[in-house]
Amino acid sequence: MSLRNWAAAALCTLGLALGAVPADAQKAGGTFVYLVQPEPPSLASYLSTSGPIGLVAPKIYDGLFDYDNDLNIVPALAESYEVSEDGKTVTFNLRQGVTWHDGAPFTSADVQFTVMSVLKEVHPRGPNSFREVTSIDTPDDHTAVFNLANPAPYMLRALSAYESPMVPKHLLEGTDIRSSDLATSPVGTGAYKFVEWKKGQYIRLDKNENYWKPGLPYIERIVGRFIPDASTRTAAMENGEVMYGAYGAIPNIDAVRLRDTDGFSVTTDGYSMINPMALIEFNTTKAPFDNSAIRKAISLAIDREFLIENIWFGYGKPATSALSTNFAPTGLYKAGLPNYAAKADVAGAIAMLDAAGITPDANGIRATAVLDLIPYGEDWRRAGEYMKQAMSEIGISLELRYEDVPTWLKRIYADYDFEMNINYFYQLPDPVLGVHRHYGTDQIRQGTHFVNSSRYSNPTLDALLASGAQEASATKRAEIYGEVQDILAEDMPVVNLFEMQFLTVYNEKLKDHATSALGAYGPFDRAWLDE
Amino acid sequence: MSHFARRIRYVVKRLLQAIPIVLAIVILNFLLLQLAEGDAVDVLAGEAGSATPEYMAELRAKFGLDQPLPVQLAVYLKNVMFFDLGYSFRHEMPVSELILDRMMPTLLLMVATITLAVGFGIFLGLVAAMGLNTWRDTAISIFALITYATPLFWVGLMMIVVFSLNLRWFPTSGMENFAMFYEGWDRVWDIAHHLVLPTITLSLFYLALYTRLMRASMLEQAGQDYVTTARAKGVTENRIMFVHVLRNALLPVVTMAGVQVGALIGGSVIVESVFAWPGLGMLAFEALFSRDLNLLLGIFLLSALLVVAVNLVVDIIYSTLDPRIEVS
Amino acid sequence: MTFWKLFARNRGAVVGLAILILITFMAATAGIFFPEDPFSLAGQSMSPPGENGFLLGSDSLGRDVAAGIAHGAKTSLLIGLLATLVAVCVGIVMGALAGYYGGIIDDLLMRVTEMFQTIPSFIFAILLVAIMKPSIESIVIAIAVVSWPAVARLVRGEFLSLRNREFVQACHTLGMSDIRIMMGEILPNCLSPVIVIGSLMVATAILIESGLAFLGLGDPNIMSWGFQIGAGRTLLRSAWWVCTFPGIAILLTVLAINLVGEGINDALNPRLRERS
Amino acid sequence: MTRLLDITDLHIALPADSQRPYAVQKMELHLEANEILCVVGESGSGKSLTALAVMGLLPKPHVHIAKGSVLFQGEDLTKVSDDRLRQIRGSEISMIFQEPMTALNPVMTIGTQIDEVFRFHDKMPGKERRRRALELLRDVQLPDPEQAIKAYPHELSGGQRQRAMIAMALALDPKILIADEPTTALDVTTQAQVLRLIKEMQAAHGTGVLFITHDFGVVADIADRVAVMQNGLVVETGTTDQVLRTPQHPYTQALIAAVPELTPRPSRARSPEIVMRVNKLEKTYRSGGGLFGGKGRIVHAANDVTFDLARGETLGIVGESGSGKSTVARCIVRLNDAEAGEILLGDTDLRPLGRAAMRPHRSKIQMVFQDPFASLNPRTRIGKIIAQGPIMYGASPEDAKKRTLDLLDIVGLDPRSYDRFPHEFSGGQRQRIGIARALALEPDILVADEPVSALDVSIQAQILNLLDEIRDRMNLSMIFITHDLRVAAQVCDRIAVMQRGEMIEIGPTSTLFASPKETYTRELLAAVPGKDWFLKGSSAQAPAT
Repeated sequence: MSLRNWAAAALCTLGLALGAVPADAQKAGGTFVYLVQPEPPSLASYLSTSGPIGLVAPKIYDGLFDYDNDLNIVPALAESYEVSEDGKTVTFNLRQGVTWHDGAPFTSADVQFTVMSVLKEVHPRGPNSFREVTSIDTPDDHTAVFNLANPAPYMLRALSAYESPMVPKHLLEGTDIRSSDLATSPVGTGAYKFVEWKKGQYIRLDKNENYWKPGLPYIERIVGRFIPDASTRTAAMENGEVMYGAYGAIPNIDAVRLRDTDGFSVTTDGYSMINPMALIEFNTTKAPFDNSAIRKAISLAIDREFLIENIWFGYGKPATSALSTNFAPTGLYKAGLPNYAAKADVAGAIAMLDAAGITPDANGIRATAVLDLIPYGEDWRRAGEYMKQAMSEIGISLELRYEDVPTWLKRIYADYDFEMNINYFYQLPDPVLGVHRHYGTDQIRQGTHFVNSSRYSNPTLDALLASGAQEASATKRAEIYGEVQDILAEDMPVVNLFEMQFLTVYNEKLKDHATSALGAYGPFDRAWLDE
Repeated sequence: MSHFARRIRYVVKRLLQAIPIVLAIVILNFLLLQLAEGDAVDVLAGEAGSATPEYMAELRAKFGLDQPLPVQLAVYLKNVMFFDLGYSFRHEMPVSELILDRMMPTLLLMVATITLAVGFGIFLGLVAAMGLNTWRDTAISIFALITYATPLFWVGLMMIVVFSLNLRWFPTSGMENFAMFYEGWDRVWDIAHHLVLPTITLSLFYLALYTRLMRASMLEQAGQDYVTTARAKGVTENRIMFVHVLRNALLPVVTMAGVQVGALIGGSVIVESVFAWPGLGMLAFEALFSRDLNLLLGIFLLSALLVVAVNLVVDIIYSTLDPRIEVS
Repeated sequence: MTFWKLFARNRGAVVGLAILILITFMAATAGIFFPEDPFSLAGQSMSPPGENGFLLGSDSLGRDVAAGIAHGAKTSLLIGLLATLVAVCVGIVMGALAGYYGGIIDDLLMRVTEMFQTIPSFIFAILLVAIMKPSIESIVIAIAVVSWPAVARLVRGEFLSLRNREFVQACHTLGMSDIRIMMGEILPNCLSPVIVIGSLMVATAILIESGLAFLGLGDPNIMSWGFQIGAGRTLLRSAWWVCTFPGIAILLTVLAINLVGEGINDALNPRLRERS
Repeated sequence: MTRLLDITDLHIALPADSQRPYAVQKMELHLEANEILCVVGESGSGKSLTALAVMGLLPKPHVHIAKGSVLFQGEDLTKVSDDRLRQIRGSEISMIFQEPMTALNPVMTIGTQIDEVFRFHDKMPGKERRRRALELLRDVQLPDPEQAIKAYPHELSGGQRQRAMIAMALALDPKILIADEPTTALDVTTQAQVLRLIKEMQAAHGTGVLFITHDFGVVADIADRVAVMQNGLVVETGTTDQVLRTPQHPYTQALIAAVPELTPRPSRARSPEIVMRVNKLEKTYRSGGGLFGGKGRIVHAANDVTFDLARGETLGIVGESGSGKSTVARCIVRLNDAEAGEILLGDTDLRPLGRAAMRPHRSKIQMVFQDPFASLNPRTRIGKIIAQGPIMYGASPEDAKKRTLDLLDIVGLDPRSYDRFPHEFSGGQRQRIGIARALALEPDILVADEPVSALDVSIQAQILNLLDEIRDRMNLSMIFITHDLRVAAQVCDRIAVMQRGEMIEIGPTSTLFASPKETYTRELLAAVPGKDWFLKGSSAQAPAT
């Protein structure tokens, strides 16, 4: 399918989506209370991709697009778009009559400003998503023309309200964007207007009466509550005090219990844009993990199913490649790679170590190392404890280290003072956005978080990644990424553990909340309460 | 000098005396926090997902974290002198605003807890002392010990399970009903309703202390000579217990209550966490883990002042209870 | 009457001592009854008590809760004892100097003590552990740092009252050195309240350790009751046994130590006032 | 006619693990209206428990009446109900105690505490109660009753407190007043006033007074009849004259013999060798104040104190509490630092010496303390207590032990005491240990601070004799601090009288007693209890030695 055709198909979907009229059953009104965990530092989604910001900000800001659960583009602020033949020009036709919450009109100047001055400058992933954008022309108020240096098909996947929120030029221009008041009192074009943020308690949003989707939203008021303790969050859910919790707000063990309770449901929908992968990073510059054999042996010795079953209570899929199986529909995922065991292959791992000359000493210990644990929750500690036991089977003696967030970040990404680190990464809807940062030599950026801290560097791989980023042909891309996955399975700079499945637990009175690929990071404009 | 003027002078003197302590606390914690790895910028950048070293350097400059340590400290102290607690790095709000916001819930929980623990503790201690070595005494002692020895969070979670989920008497958490946003008296009632479980949980821990203290104090006072005198005067046993002994026995309890206040601000982290109570403890906890230096120092400073103030109040109460103590 | 006779008069204290001996025995013999590493994944996960060969059940990774309690007893008691020891030593030195010399030294040391009492103690403990990174040592230090002021105040009070006692003055008239008077003459006479407060501090230290672990500040490499509770707390609703049994272990220990402390109190000094 | 109070065959049982089964045994005692019966005895004789038994205030259940009856106007108090007892207490029988500070509730005003007596016995309006309370306070000669009624106990002096107690006890005009050592805690001049007050009130109301005391001087001053108790038994009863003049029981005889004479000891020649000179000694105490505080109150504890001490002599320093006599003693042994003046030991001025410089001189001046219970470290063995001094000054452990055993012998203790702990000894024995400790360093000067005031009278005599003996044997000079002129008369060659930090008069004992120059000295002498009786009785009675 050529790019143009693909765009046409997308346009067709746009039309369908627009034609959808709310059914009669939907009821308007009510207050919807949901869990926001932890309390966000700000609501500046244009500055930070922090998870809790994502839970709130997309309800206030809109993106150019939204995406349905199959990752199809759904029009939002952009009614339609066209991609030029050479793929270097993308034209967006903007919706008319949209106003900001303060009453000012939304125009193409806002789009231009947002992408060029905000997202490309201060957004953590913006410089990557929009790196090919050289300028944006605004022939009229409702047309924005993106001029690209090279084709960037992945860019069209990064235009959601969560990933690239459109922000008001008239409130930001001329100010220091990083310390603007907009961070704590946001003004968007979205379905809900910001009303109040009571630190330590809640954020309150009220219905935007002038929302550009006629008749929407149904819900009168949205309140995001902060409850620090996991068990209490579950209790609040059971008690009906909150109706919705995503991104592990309700621990899996409780989610499993609630799944079987009347009135509550659990879904794994709404995370396809995120595509999270649990993994272990190694310091590949230092013994013992400078040897790929030991890394592969570790990958073999891990019982991925045990991890999923006992720590994440059945939610997750054993990793079989450096890419998630979620890339299978686009053909990028390659199956059948070696060195990814679902069940532990201890004998294989030991054989590999023996072959590499990593032999046990008198106490049966082949290597010792410190395993750092990502300080983002108890599950990761359990995983660490499991790793310690599992590794002792193959003669690797681990000591666990659990530090707080700033200490851990500094150790892993600034000081490189680690040997082995449990972590998880979002692979996002395209490998260029979420996977490249892990393996590219250009991604060895000391002091920058969540990039290539393994310091793995392979020129062959770098070349493949570079061509993969620009390749327009799906089949060619699949070939390129197949090769990438072969190399990574052989070198194993990072041991991918399993594809995580985040859970959303909700009260069944809440309807139509999972209409977007973004799930909890979505706008919630069509959600309603059946009370 | 009039009695009132003497009191004022005393209060001023005590506040002056507190200044070096409060400053020392600030400096100590400032230096301690410098030992911690990473800073607020690391956390902010880490949360944001990704940030360039240049951006992080820029942020550090903005927060003044690039200055040499003594300069940072001097600037902070200078600001404190002018009652300026600075800006929270993380919340991008003045620290004083953040703290004041959390002050009410903290005080609410603190006062309710102390009142309940002290009041109930005095009552139980009294009952135990009056029925010395009877089953009542034993039962109260065991009850007090068990409430003390049960880990707080366990009590908290059990309270939620029993009283919120099973009996549906109280909400699980929070300070208000966020679906309703009550106003006026309805709001007061709503907050009181939310206050019940955290208060009971927290005061159960302190209850033991006051019960035992009160019991011991009652027993000690009951053996004093003035009790014999009162008996020799033909005063009834009830009056001896409730008027003569009780008042003297309260003195150590009051002292202890004063000492406890300091512990209570920090000790409520667990309860605040379990019940999502928006208090200073949780704020401090989060500030620590986000290396929000200004905010954390501000909380320490304010809670120190709070302790000083409470101790002052306790001293004044003490002096009205015990005429031997001169407030001067 | 001997100490033991006096102690034995308090029936609760005897029960407490029995429990404490049992727990100590459990800690000492953990390696014999549970030779496996308590972290080892011993079998079926989330087994209720009595099933699949787990006396007290297993946790989400299939670790034996009973083995954890037995091995954890060692850690919890160790943390309690060490933290108390450190706190008592520091408290004695500070309190003795302040109470004995009085004047400016007293003023200075008491201001320092007051300072530590003014800082919200639990938050301060969290801060110290966070800065020093969670490990047994840092937990011990943190607990000791927040506990010593109580000892210092107590010792100071005792020294203040004892330093003017005639037997101390007699030592002065003999020309005895200050150190010798403090350590040899006064200290032995104020040890009984210190022992009482110390015994209670062991209990408090164990509680603080569990509180820290609840907040995720335990040593991840060493089995302790706090660790078990921290690891089991989210399971409370689904597998109550995982954190309830360690909780009961803590409750029993703290209870026993308190009872013993009261017994010691009664035996050493029947009219000792409660202090802290 | 029934007697006011008739105690027959009274047995008071002690707890099972006590030294003796009964605190009081086979007691037969009666009290008539309008008489003062003194119950005399040493500590542990059971006299105070007798008083409590009459009041029904025994610390039950540990101590209880095992047998016998206490008839109050024919009504057996051991059998009546608690309610009836409560009615009687305070209205028919009332009581005053030894230590008025602890016997009064510290957090209640005097007025409230007096008021309680009315409230719980009589129905009368508040105004009337207040009027009566004021009247009472006037009766007991409290200055400014209006103020006193609002005062808290700590705001009154010791004597005033005891007057308030008396007012309270007499509020409802009781038939019996029980006074348990009511003047023991008071200064001698105050004691005389309070005794006079009790006597006057008793006479005015015709009250029967059961007066408990250990002091024969007080007995002589106040009693109509006397009962002597020893180890729970009443060994002798009779009129004051009978008992004091012709004691029948050997114990009574011994007790009376042990009462120190007010007659000064025969004067001895004063050695020309002056071992110590104290010149213009100054010491002030500051109360209050502090880092930020204003100026506190200043008390002159020693003001321009000057005296000298010859070899072999005993200098008594006499005064009431707060006179500064102890301060002077403590400055001399350098337990306190005087601010100005000289303390010349030979040619060395000890006053400005630092700790290190003082050390070589320490052994020259040693001290014996007042409280035999507080002056010995309860956790140190006797041997070590005595020997540690010599060891510190370089004696070998063997020599020190030998010397300790010698000293134990000198002070009259068994050598086996060496390995024992202080609590195994009685008060008198402990005081002997204290003396041995002081002597271990072979001092030139012994400072004894009230060494006998905590002891029973018979023990007192023994210790005084021991001190005398040692002084002669070792050719010591002694500074003897006491509040009791009778004791001072016994042991001192010269006496200095102190008042409010000043040494107002100093001279040979006999001169001072015969012709006191200062009014205060005369007042002190006049206030000695039983003075008249013992002075006139001294001719009839052989000296105690």
